[in-house]
Amino acid sequence: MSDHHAHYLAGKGSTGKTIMSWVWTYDHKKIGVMYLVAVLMMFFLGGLAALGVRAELFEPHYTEFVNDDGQVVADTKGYKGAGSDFVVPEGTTPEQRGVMFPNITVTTVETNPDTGERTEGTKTVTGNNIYNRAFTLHGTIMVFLFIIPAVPAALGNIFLPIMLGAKDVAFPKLNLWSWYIYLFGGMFAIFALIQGGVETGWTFYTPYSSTTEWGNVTAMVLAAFILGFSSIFTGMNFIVTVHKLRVPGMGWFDMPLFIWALYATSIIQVLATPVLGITLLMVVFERTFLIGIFDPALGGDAVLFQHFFWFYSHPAVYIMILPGFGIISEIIAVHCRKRIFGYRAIAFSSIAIAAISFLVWAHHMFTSQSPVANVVFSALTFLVAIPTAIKVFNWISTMYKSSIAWTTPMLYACFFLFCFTIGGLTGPPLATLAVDIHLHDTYFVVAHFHYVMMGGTVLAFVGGLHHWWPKFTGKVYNETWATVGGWIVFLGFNLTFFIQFFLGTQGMPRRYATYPTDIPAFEIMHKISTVGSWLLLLGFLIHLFVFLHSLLAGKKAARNPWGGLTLEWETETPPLEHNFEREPVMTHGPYDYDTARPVNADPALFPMPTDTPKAH
Amino acid sequence: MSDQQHNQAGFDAGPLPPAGTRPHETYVHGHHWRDRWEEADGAKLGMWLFVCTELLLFAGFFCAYAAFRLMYPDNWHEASRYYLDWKIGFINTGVLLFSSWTIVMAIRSLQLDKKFAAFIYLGITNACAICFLFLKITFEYIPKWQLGKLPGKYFNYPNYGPADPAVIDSTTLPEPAGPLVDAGHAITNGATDMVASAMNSGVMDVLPIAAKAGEEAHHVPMPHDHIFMSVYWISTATHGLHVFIGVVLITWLMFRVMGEHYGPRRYTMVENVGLYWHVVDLIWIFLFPLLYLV
Amino acid sequence: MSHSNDHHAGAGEGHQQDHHLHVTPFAPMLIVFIVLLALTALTVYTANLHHIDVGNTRIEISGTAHILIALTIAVVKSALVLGFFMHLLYDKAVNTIVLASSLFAISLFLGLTLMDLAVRDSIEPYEAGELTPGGTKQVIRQSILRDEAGHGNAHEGEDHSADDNADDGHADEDHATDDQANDM
Amino acid sequence: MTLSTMSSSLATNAWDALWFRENGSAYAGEYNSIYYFIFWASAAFFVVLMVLMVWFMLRYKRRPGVAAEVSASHNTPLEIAWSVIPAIGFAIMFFWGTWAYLPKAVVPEGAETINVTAQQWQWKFEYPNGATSLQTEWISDMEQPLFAIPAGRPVKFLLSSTDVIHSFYIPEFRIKRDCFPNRYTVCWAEAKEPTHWFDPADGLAKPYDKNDDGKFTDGEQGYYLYCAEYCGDQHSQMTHRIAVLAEPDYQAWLEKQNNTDGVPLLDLGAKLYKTGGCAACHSVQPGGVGTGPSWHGIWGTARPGYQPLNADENAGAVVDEQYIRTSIIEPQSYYAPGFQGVQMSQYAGVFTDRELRAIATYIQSLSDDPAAVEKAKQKSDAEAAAQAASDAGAAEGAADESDPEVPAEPGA
Repeated sequence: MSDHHAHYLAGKGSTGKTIMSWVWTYDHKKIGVMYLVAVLMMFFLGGLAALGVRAELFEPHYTEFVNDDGQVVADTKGYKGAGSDFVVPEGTTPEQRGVMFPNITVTTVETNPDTGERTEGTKTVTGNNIYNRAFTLHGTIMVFLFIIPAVPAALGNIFLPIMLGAKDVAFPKLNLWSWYIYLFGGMFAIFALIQGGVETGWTFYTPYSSTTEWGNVTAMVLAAFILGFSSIFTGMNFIVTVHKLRVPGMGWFDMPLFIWALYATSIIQVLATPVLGITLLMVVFERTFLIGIFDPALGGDAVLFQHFFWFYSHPAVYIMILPGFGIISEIIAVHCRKRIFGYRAIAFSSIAIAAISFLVWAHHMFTSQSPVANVVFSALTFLVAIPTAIKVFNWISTMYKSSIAWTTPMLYACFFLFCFTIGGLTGPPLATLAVDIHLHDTYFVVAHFHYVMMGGTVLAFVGGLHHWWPKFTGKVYNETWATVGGWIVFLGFNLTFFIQFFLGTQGMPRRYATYPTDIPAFEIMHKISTVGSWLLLLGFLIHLFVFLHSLLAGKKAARNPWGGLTLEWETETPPLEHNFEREPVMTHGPYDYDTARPVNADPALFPMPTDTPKAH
Repeated sequence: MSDQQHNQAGFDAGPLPPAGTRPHETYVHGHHWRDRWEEADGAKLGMWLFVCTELLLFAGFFCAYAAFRLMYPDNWHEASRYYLDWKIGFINTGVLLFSSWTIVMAIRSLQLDKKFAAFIYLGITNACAICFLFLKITFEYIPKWQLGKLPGKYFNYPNYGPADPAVIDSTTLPEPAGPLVDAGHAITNGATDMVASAMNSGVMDVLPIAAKAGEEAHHVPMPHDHIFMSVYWISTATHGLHVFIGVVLITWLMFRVMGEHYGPRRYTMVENVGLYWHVVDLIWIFLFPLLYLV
Repeated sequence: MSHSNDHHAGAGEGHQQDHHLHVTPFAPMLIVFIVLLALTALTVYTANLHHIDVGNTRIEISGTAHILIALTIAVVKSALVLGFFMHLLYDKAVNTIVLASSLFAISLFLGLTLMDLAVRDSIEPYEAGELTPGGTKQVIRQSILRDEAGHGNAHEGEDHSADDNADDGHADEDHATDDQANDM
Repeated sequence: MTLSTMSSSLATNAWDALWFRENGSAYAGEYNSIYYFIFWASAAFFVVLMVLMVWFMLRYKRRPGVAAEVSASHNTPLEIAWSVIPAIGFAIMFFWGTWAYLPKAVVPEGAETINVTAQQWQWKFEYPNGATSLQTEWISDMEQPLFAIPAGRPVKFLLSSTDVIHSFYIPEFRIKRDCFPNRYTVCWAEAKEPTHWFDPADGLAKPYDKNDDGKFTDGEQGYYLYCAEYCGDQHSQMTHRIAVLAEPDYQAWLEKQNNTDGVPLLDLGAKLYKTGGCAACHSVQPGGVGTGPSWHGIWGTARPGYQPLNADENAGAVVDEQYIRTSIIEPQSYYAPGFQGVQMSQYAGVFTDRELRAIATYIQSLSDDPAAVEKAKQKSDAEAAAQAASDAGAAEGAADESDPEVPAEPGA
């Protein structure tokens, strides 16, 4: 047994030993930190792909090749072949054309209309499929490598056991396995995406994905399959931890709401992910053995694939957003220093969302399945809106008559409420059959899910990162610059995505590399959106530098900078190797701000309602 | 034991049992668990969650099966009848059920501290698992492979031919060309074409088909037989893979049992492998009638 | 069930954990195993049974009935395995809840997916005969092969497709186009 | 588009651009009402919530030494109220949306049926009289077929696909339906007003000038048909124009498209190249690269190839009429160097005999060998002459037969 009184980040004597203490660690915090670093890297990688996507859409024209005289000699549509002026060297194989950046040097031919004389030059062909790969890269990385593990596997891993007063998760070795599976699957995915690329979109719809010759679809699908195991193991671990390792005296309704949210998330992870696994495995079989189950050309059924896929991937949406709900519950309670309004309603709505999430998947298929099934799924879809609405009302009610600290996490909680409410409220038009028929697979959907996923989960994640940053790194970050970064992210986000709702109502379909030039609204809106994406980049870079600065030059953080009452604030900063010096004793609930004061809190800084006169 | 004691001692392994006892008696539970029974309970709960994931994984196969059964009911009934031999499946069901029972008995033996009996029971379980795989591969997979009863595109429609030579002449059915291995997509799937042509020309409706291979006697090939075989192959192969993993796990358990790592106070791992093994059995309980019988 | 093997338990643990060790009973497990075997045999028997004679009445067993019978027996068998072999009857309820939630998810998955497939043609009927549910390339194949197969049995084939094609005109035009294309 | 025109159109169209596109179909207005109901209800909700949030943020900002007031940690009537009220709103949305949608899922009796075939990356309409569109139009910088539909009566689109899933989407009609290979799906629309008129002079459907009725925004000439389901490389180029024609114009246009007999083989081949889906993959430029090989200069060349069903025959083939016909109907029969494993859609049953010959003739005319080009022209002319003769003979018996001397439509 190692020294229990050392911080978990403390070195182990020599550099080699310290490195090994990370590589072979069973400590949930170290595993969480490794996850955190990985998902942040993935976030920036996926973000770069998104910037590329936005850049391509800045204007509708194809990339043009201009010769020295400024004349357009060719454009990328020539890649298609129709009216092409490209000459591809003899013997260019589909494999060569199937790499991420094809780098096919072609001869461009310009014919002088008067003399018929041909002049030749050389250019490198790019085309739509670069764009297609970029949005697939963005989608797969953001979904499988960033947003699904972001909150549960990173922040959840670090804080779930501490908030329960446990020394570790139930199965520390499995936790490490889960991390290495993630690492392996992630590297596999990056390999597939860079070396050859994938251009099926992250949804891998058959028969396109099962028949396309382009890129490394098989490898990418296998990578997603592997990543699924990581997710399942994390979920299993959390469920058992919550059931078995709560500190004595902590009942189910004494758990912080973050734990409730993670618990609900874990249920979905365990119950839905295996179906994704088998679906992807069948796509691999489809590609290798031509089993024909999902391929209509072989007698199979393409809609069946969509059912299989969305049975996982819709609940996966709640894997992404539920932990975000949990973080917001924590931030609002702590920074408003207020007992959360309707604790049980929030807790139960998490579980309700988890259960209902299994009922609604086919609203992704309103244009592909039978109209009768559409009606059923439309009705079921509205069900999930109710618990979600309840949560928003509860959070805003918690702010009533509270004592709100204007901190970066609280700022992010407000941003979350703003953006997620928009994301939530644009759900009903998509659940309403008559309207969805028009909006399905347009930019309205793109905007909607970015408002939920990015305006919801990512803002909550960044907010949570600021909230817990002092605790798990032991360093203070620069509040001013974090606030500046937050505002830029918020503005950039809304600039990028709000306009896309109107692109969608105007009928701009998703996943288009270009768009008709004669609809002026398209171009203007795309331009605004692209400018917004640059602002987003700036905002996130500011956050990155704030965090790096904090790590390198930040002051040592206090034990309980915000005055939280949950158990993670009672341990050292950063936490000890086994979290607590001695097993914590539950003396108050997680949100008893009107009756309890944090351990060692200064009464002047932490007045109780009982010892101050009425505020107004 | 009060909480106070826990706060002081609970963060370490607790008092160690006397030295010199057998490994399972000196077993120390994980430091983060209250005691080893909690740990065992937790491990079992974790195993049940894993069992759930296994069930949902196979639910994918069952869903595919049910979907196509719904779409092509007669086709699937016929295909099940004529491509699969229920006798092998039946024997294998018995073998798996028996192995399920023996692994239960292995746990019982450990609980009663009968190391050798547990070892024997595990050995029998393992033998059954290997027997299952042997029967499956020797009497199902290999013959099917040879006859071209392969999944999807590689499915070779049986060597059908009408009894009356006059008819076969007039319909000029192409000769079966062996497993279709032409590259590319199956839009020009010759085998399906042949069946389509045969059905279309009315041969199928009128004549009993004399099969050259005895297994398919009197079978009328149908256009979606290859999908049935796809589901058969992928579901039984995935199940077989689980059986194989079971063999590895049980072999490992046998070594551990010989090393006295398990006993009345510690048998969670055996119990969990047992759960896994029962799930393998459970899946087969459904696969067998669905694929082989109905 | 009592036992006496816990004397080596660590301090403070022994008496508290007695109830944890439930020694698997011998006789029930053996009986369950035999019942399982018997049920397997019953499945095979019923699957090969196509009718039952009750007195002079012959009750035919349909394909659906076969599936229902086989699945019912399989459910009984799996309940036995779960309850006895997998110890659910002796364990804490939480394991049963975990199993039940997975069965809930499975039932939704199968139920709603099959619901869609089953009602697929309720509003949007297939162009009968041209395509089968799920579909294969039969239209084109059949028309090609009809020609290739010569005209010996052609009328039968046409009857076959004509039955299916009863509903609309342009479908036949499609076929006509195919035929033209292949007459070259 | 320059910045100045952009900013001017931004000013004039900004408000319009925030809402649904023009109502092109009979039921589009009803769908709009539902959307606007949801939109304004949501907007009101959102504003109330955000005002509360901002007010709380300002009003209850932390003051040193002042604790939060004790207030209720839950309030059952309030919580029930805010669960039930949204639920009622959602119920209204659901019922209204479903009641509007379900009738639109059933095609009305007597609708004009147009077979729509989607393929990578082109749409194809087959009209009841067997015609396909021969009129093309430049969209962005690509030549695409234009499809006409009649105004004022329901049109049923019978959708299918030859390769992967596509989605048939016309924003102005508020219709969207996925197209699957080997399956039919349907959707229908009733276009309200014509967007185009038929010019008998050159036989083309032409857009109304926007000044005529002010219906179109800048540069728009009718409705777009999009593919809304990602289908591969050129997904975004599966954008074709839909022309809504008044009934007489539609009939005249249709007749024009159907009458390919009068079109010389060479012109027909060139048209089919654009409208039949060939252009999606094959270039006609020297060495042009596409998913498939360029057609330029392949006539008469030897191609290594194989036939899967007779694997022994590996002798290869010479590109001639037979080769081309086989390659269209059974694309996997042969391969061109560098294109092994590329999957071409199957075109069996798509083209008539004459159309296949037209394509072969067109390919022949793309040969590098002047003799072959000349031969193609001769073949085309000879066929046209023969047809003219036979039509003339037929015309004696049938006075209403169309003029055999009709030249190829302009725009080929």
